[in-house]
Amino acid sequence: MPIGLKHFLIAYVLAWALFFGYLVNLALRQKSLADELRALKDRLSRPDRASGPQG
Amino acid sequence: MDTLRVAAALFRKDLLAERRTKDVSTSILLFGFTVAVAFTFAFEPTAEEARKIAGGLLWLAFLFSAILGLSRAFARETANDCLRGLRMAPADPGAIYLGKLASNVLFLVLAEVVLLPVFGIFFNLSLWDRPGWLFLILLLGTWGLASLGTMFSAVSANTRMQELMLPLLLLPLTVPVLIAAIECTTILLEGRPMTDAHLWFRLLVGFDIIFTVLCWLLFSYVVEE
Amino acid sequence: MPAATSPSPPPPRVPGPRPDGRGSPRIALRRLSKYYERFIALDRVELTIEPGEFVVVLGRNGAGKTTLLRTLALLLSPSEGELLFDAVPAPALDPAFRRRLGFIGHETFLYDELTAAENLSFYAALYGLDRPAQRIAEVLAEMGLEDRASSLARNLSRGLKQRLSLARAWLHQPDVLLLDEPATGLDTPTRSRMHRWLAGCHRTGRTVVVSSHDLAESLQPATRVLLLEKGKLVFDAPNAPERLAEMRELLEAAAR
Amino acid sequence: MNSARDPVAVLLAGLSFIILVVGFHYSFLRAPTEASMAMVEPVQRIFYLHLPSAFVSFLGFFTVFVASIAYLMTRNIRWDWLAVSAAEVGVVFCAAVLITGPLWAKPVWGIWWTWDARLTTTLILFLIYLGYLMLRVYVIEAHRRALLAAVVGILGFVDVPIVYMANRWWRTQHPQPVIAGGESSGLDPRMWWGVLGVFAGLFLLAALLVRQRYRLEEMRAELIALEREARV
Repeated sequence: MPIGLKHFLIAYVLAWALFFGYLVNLALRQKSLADELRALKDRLSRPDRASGPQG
Repeated sequence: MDTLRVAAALFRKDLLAERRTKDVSTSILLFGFTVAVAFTFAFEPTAEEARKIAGGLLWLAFLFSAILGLSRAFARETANDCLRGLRMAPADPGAIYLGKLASNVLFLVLAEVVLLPVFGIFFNLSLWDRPGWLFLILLLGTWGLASLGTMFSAVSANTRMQELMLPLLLLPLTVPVLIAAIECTTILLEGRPMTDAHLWFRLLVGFDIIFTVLCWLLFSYVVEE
Repeated sequence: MPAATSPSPPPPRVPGPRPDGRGSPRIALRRLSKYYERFIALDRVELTIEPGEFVVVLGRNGAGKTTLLRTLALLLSPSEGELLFDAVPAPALDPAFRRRLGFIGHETFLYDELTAAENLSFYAALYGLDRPAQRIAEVLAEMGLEDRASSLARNLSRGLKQRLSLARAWLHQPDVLLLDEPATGLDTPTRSRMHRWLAGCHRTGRTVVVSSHDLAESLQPATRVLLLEKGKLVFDAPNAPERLAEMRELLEAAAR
Repeated sequence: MNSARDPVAVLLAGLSFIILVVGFHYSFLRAPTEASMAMVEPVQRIFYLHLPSAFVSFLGFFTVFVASIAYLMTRNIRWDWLAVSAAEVGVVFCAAVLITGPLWAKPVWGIWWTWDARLTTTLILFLIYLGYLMLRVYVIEAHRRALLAAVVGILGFVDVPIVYMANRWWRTQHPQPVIAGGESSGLDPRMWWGVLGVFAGLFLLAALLVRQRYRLEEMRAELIALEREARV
């Protein structure tokens, strides 16, 4: 009957949740930026819009 | 030397402006006084306890009022875009830092000297037994707070949320100064020989010199646009 | 404010000859750009200003005039490209070089809580002038501010502040005067007085760069006219009266 | 998602996983039980996550310091991207240190927290770099942000040893609340294998995180440059 098994589990679970949470957070942020980039590139490659409002 | 000339000019300018408006020193004094009063409600110490904790209370009050005073002092340079005028001066911008630091240390120490008797009365402290040492502690501790404080008041002037950024940056970095100044003050108040504090004095002097030189060298990046 | 309201005579003293006979520096911008995140303040500006030119920079608000002037004053570092003074890149210049520049921005750079004379003596100390008291008296007289020497900067009118600001920038007799919309908020007599004074500076061989969003106002003494539009230098020509119509058209097109 | 198409990220993740498995194998099964710690056996193993995390976070802050100096010297914005990435990852690992520490201390020392030099310095380190990240949030313009952050990154790191010294001297002058045996005192050499293994694994994990965070900055810059060209 180990003393503090609870503490041990909590520590490991929390630490790994933190690392993976951050990794997932980064991936999500990358994805939304990538979407934004793609949308912008699409809009720029379309000839009618490419020249923009000042053309 | 250009640096010294510009720093001295800025220092004299701050003295003149402060003599006229007194806005930095009044804000420090009023705030410090209010904190002192608030502390008396929080603690009702016996004379002996008071000697133990008064160093901490004193420096916390100085720290909070310094934060207030430092941002007011830098606001003087940002009004009317004066900082750009200063940057036109033919010297490294580090000179601006040195001048500002000198006037900040002076204002803070003066305000602290006025606040000390207030604490002395409120907490029944005998502060004036060794005035020379007391003044040395005040000077070194305040210089430490102001060295980074002047720098960060310029840093936070560039941000939205200035009022938040200054304490957020300053507090963790000045922990060594606070510890050392509090320890020195406590040793003084408890009437112990000042040789007990030599380690702390060394730390204060080291901190002050390291950060004054570093901030002086790095200041040009803070005001660069 | 007698000097401001009366159609004033030419300034009492034209700016004197250069103390040490040195010339103004030749200023060059090489594909210089300045970005603020998405915003392009200056877009690959290619420009050489010869010593002694009087340049007027036109353009509507947000066209990049302020950015250009601040860049020339060494207050802004470009995002791309270079700025050269006499072929020396700006980052390599000695801080003492700033002595040769005088700058007037949108704001006055004056301390409200100091008097006019105190402001000037502060700046005199920054520049390490030899006989500051004498020089301050001279400059105050030149700007018609003698009787305002002991008023707080806070209490001066917009026009007087602008003149004091001019005195501040002129204190150390720079080789290059950079003025960012100096005429804004001034009444016509003060304005023409200022332009006459600038023309005087120009006659002593100094380089003057003035920005403005009003075509008619500042053209007379200019030798060269630039037009900025969305950060681009779209027009650059000697100031010739016969091209006035063309310039006006461009400026109006830009304003649309 | 994104990382699936990125061989370096996959490699880092895979290596990190393998080394961590080996490291924890050593930590849990091979390392001997310290005699004084036998009472609190499983909790003692928190140490194998705690200490390597501390190493990694410190390494992250050191990277911020180096990258900040490099940015000021070269003015290459990529150093700033590295600095912010390392700072964020450092703060994440520092948070792990601050979470696991008290969870270890409670059963072993009987208290959650003690103001000993190492603990206090870690906490202050955490606050300094939190301030660094906050500052970055509140400066809008990239050039300014990079400059100010670099200055804080340098000052903050120089401060760390001074904070540590101040706290150590402070503690030696005051009675210790607990018998803070100190984690590294008399560490069995076989325990080091576990610590080093986990450290290597976490280091690779941190490298992966820094890389992904850096990529984020890169993409953001690309987006801004495109928007600038398009004048949107």
